[in-house]
Amino acid sequence: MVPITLFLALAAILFCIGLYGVLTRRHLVIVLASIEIMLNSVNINLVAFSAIGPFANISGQVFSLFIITVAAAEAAVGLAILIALYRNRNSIDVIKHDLLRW
Amino acid sequence: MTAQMTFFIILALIAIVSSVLVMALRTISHRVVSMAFSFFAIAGLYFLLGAEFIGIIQIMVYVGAITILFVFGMMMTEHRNIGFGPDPRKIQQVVSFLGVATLLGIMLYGIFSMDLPTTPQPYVGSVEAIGLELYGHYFIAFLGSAFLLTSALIGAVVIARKEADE
Amino acid sequence: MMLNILTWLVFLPLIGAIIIMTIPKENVNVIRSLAAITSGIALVISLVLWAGFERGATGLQYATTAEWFNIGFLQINYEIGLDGLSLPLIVLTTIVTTLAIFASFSIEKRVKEFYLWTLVLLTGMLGVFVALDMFLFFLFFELTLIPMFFLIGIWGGKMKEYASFKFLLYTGLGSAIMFMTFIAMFYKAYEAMNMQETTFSMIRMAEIFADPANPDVLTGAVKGALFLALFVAFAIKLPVFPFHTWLPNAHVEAPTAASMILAGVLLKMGGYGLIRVGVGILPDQAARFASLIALLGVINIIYGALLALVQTDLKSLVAYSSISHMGIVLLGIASFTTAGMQGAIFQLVSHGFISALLFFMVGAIYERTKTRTISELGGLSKSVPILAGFTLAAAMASVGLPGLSGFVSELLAFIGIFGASAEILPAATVFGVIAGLGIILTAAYLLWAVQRTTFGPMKEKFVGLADARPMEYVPMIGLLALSIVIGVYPHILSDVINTTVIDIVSKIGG
Amino acid sequence: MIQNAWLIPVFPLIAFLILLFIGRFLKEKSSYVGITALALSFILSVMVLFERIGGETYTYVIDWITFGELTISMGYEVTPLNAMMLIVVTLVSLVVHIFSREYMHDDKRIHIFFAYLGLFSFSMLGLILAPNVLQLFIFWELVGLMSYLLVGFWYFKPEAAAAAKKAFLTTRIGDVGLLIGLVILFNQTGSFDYADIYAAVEGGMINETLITTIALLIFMGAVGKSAQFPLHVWLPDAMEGPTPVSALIHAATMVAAGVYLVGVMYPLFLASSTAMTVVAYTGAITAFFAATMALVMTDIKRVLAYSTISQLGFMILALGTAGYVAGLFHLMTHAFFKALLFLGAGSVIYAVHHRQDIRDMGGLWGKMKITSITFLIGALAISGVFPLAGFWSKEEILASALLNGDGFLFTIALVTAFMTAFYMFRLFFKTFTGEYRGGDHDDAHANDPGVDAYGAADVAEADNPRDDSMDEETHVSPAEDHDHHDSPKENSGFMTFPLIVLASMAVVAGFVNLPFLGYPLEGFLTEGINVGSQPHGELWLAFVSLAVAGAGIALAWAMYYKGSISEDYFASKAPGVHKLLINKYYLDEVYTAVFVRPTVAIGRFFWEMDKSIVDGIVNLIGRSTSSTGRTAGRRHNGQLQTYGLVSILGGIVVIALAFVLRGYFG
Repeated sequence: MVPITLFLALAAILFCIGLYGVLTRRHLVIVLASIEIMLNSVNINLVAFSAIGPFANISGQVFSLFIITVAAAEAAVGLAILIALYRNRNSIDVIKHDLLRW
Repeated sequence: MTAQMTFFIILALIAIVSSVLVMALRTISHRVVSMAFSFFAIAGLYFLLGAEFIGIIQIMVYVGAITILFVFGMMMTEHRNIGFGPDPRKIQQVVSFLGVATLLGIMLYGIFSMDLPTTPQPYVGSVEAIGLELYGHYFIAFLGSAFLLTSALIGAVVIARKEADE
Repeated sequence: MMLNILTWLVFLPLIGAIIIMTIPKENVNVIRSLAAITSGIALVISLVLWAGFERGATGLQYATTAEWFNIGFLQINYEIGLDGLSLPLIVLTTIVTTLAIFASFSIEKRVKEFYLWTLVLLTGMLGVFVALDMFLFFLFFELTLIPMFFLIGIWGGKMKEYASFKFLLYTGLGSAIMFMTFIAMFYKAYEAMNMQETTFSMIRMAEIFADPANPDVLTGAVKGALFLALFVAFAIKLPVFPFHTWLPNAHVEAPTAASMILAGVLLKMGGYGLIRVGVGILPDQAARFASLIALLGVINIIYGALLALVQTDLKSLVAYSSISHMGIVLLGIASFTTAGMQGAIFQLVSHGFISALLFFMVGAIYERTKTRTISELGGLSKSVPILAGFTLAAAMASVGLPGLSGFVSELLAFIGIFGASAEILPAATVFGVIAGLGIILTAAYLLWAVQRTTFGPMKEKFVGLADARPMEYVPMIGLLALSIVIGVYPHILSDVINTTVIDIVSKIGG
Repeated sequence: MIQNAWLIPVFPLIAFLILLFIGRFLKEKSSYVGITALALSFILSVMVLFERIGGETYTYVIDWITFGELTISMGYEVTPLNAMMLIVVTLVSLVVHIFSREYMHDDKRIHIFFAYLGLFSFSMLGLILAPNVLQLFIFWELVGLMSYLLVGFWYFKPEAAAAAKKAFLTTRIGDVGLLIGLVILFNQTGSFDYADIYAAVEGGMINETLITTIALLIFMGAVGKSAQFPLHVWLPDAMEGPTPVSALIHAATMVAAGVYLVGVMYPLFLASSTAMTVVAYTGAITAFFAATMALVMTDIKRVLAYSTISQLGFMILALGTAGYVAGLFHLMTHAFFKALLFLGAGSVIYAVHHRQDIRDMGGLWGKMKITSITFLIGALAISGVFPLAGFWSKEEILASALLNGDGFLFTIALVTAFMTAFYMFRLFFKTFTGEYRGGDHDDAHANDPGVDAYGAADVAEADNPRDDSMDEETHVSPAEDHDHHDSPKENSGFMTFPLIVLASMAVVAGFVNLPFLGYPLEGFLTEGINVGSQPHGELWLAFVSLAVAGAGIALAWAMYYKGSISEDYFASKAPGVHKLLINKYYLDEVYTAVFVRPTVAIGRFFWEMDKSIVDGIVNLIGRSTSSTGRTAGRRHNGQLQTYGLVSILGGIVVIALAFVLRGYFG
């Protein structure tokens, strides 16, 4: 069997790629996509532990289901906000949305 | 090298490379497609781990629903305009890269220095087991996620629809 | 339930403030008279306390304790009481505030808020002087900051924002240091009692510090650090060089009534705190740092006087004179004799009256001439003889002319400093002689100021100025009369203070 | 009656209060209030004196202040010394009140003037009646205040305002020394009462050095108040005040308080030979220097002022050479004849329309008979001519300087006596003999605005008062052209009656201590106080004294009446000395340069330092806080990703720290 550490390592790599995307990409759609990648990396961890972890049981898979649910909801709302934002501000460039300042 | 290992490496490489491509490609539609590949590869990993149900859900929700959602999002916004011009935030990128790399380093170091035993025979969660758990132990949470989905549905509609008086 | 009379006294102004809050702001005269009545009642109560105070009895009077709140091991009591140290200051507070309210009848801007804040301020000041629980003390101490901040910031002069923020931040810093020190003392006391007892009560704290169950906790270094921190906290309020720079700004910008209260009462809280908390709880440390206190006192006297000598603005001259006079308080405290300690308290009270009067006079002159620059004034004796006469009288009181209260405190402080024991204050004589120079300087700057403002030929632009209004006689005569009464017959004050002072000084055994 | 001695100061106090509150309605009638009060006080004083002669010292005190175990009390006490002083003060004050009624009657603020006089009389009498030295100090300061107010009575004259301030400040320097001395003394004896102090000193409770220190500090007070060198500079300037004030305060009573102080603390001084030496030499030097300056002054009041300083020096000299009675005796006689001289000068000034320069006077002998004769009596008395008052007291001073002092002191005393006679008669001849020079001088030296006070104010206003710096040296005010040049004539009875009273006192006051009668005053004064044996001169000394006085008068006669020696003979012989004297040894300038300017400079330096460094640090802290805030605020650019990055970095740092410090899982 593939050692669990490899799954964890893969999840870490994907998580970091997603994080980097969130922090640097200017296209809001891609920022959202990066968030999805991060959520996925978490799911990999959960499922891996659920299947081949030291205390393998079903809970990890149930949790990953919840996460998928939340991710779906998040994607839906996020994209809705994105569209509303685009309609109001005519841009989906993250840099241009800087109202959140002092 | 076992077949499992081979599959794992292939799938992992696909996931990583396509994730990187999501960041790196220029055309927005290519990026979304690349993202779908990544999701797909991850679904494959679930199969590899014997979690078929999650794998199928992954394909259905992520590859099916969310990717399509992204495509719609992409199409309804600024998809033609590829670049935003030069990025004024070089420092942001560099620092982000360094920070994330550090984080990754720490995590990998931790993961590999940890002596985690791997169950030789993977636990296979049947759909039945998942269903029992979901409707039993996690029933409240399940209901909660139902509410979440409903409100997300309504919320998304409310937010995204054109203002009637505009 | 019949509440303690002190409680009534402290919270009565707050009640007055609440009533004023309900009155529409157009009813200016109603608000004014209500404020005057409220403070007048407080004055009457304080005089009743004065009359009923048992002279010669040790310990606290009118004391009351009630549990306020109790969180686990942290118990904070509503603990108040009176002794010979706080009673004169309470009477001072009510008198000065009442007269300040009279003095501010000419204010037309946002009258309602003005009296609202003044009354809240009164509650805060009275609370400080009666509180015996350190937490309560701190609370009231802070309560005085905000109203004064608004009084300066809204009704002040040209640079009122700067001055009010400087006041708030500077004295707020002092309060923060004080609070942290209180907390540190709390924990040290807790530790010293082997985690058996917690208290914020000053009286209990003093007992613990004097006789801890576990003496190893309260080493000299710890106590010394605590005392120094307390000293800095109160030094900012007093103010002591080099923490004094907020004072001239605040005074120059503050409206007359606020100046009167600021100089008359708020500064006294610093001196009071130093005696009550600093010397009261850590007497041995106070004695240990006596030379430092005396040195700072002398610096205050000389430095304040020298700066006052070269001021061009009449009000900042008076402000620096306050700094100079507060040096006497430090000097008196540092001597650790009954005479010196009494001199310090006398100075607190007497300077309260005198500086309030001086600030009132400066305010009255400014109101008429629209200038406070000394060189622009002159010959006021001719145009406004009564105001000029009172100004001269106030200056003379400030100079320390016998027959007025300033002299008594100076005399006592001098007797104290020259009689200080060599172990506590080795260089007492030197300090005393330098302080003597300060007296000459005081006379110099005040007389010079008087000469340049009221003497000399009358300036044409001051012809036809209106002399004192009937309403202005109230604060002028009131404050001057009090100064004269104390100066002519100080016994009325000393017999109240004496027992407490003996008690304080007796703690400094060695 | 002696129990009611406290009423003596209270009468003038009542007068003061009456005038303070309703004076402005009384106007000119104010004077009668003051005169009545003083008359009552005088009568009471006489009664007290007679009761005291052969009676007991009476003391009454109440608690004044208590601290610790110690109590200071206040009250009053009638001793031989203060019984005598009561008479002197009430009498002089009374006649000055009467004199002022006429002298000041045109001044709009006459009620204020009489109120001040009343308060002054109260303070002075309180000073005398004090049963302890602290109460003395209190009233000591109060008379200083009244001196300040009365010198500055014409406050609109910048000179007067500056002189008042100078007087107060200069005496204040001495007062601080006095206060410190008293405080040290108190800490040694635990009491301010005279009796306790005497007992402590005589019981040897205080060590020698400390006694010397205390005595010298107390003497500082006397130096300031009695205008002794080097603090004498205020007294000549104080002549800016109205002339009756000069007579009362700056000749007869207040300035003598310093001598009185040394008198009441005499046992303390006797216990320290160093202190006595200092006292004697201070007195001698002052007497000499002041006399030299009096030789050249041309302002009639300033001559008298320097003469006063000189005579006070005599008294101090006497006290310093164990002549307790001599000093106090001279204090009494001097009070009468110097008040007489000042009031005489006031009478002259009033008659010649407020001019004070003796060069503008002359020939008044025939025109002002009473004034001239009484002034002559005063001049003879101060010169020490037999049998006037000054003769007896001065003779005793010379005796004590000879017997207990050294040759130097005695020589100086003699020389000064000679100069005294000379400058007094210079003044007399210049003023009263020869031709009247007032009419043909256009530049009359008006210095005493009196009647037309407000006219002078206008002049001063138009003339743009000088920079009122602290060191303001007074000058005669700018020329003022008087319209009325009518010739002077004798004044009314209100002014001549006081002169007659004082002149008769100047004649008879010396008889109270006649050697032929066994020195009755001495017996009276030394009762109940241990001041050692009193020196008495032999007969030849009286002749020497007379001869010296005669020589002085003769020289003045030769120079200023006969004209056989040119008036500026000495001035032309030694122009440098003359210039030095005219400029008062440049002491004012020296003091300004040495004390005043550096103090102000230090003050300015500290102010700059206060603004730049002390406050600068405070402001720097404030500014750096807000600039830190601004800098940090600028980071908040609204870029979500930057925020995210920062928080992630924070998290990474925390993780990394935990990782480095404690390993991966702690």
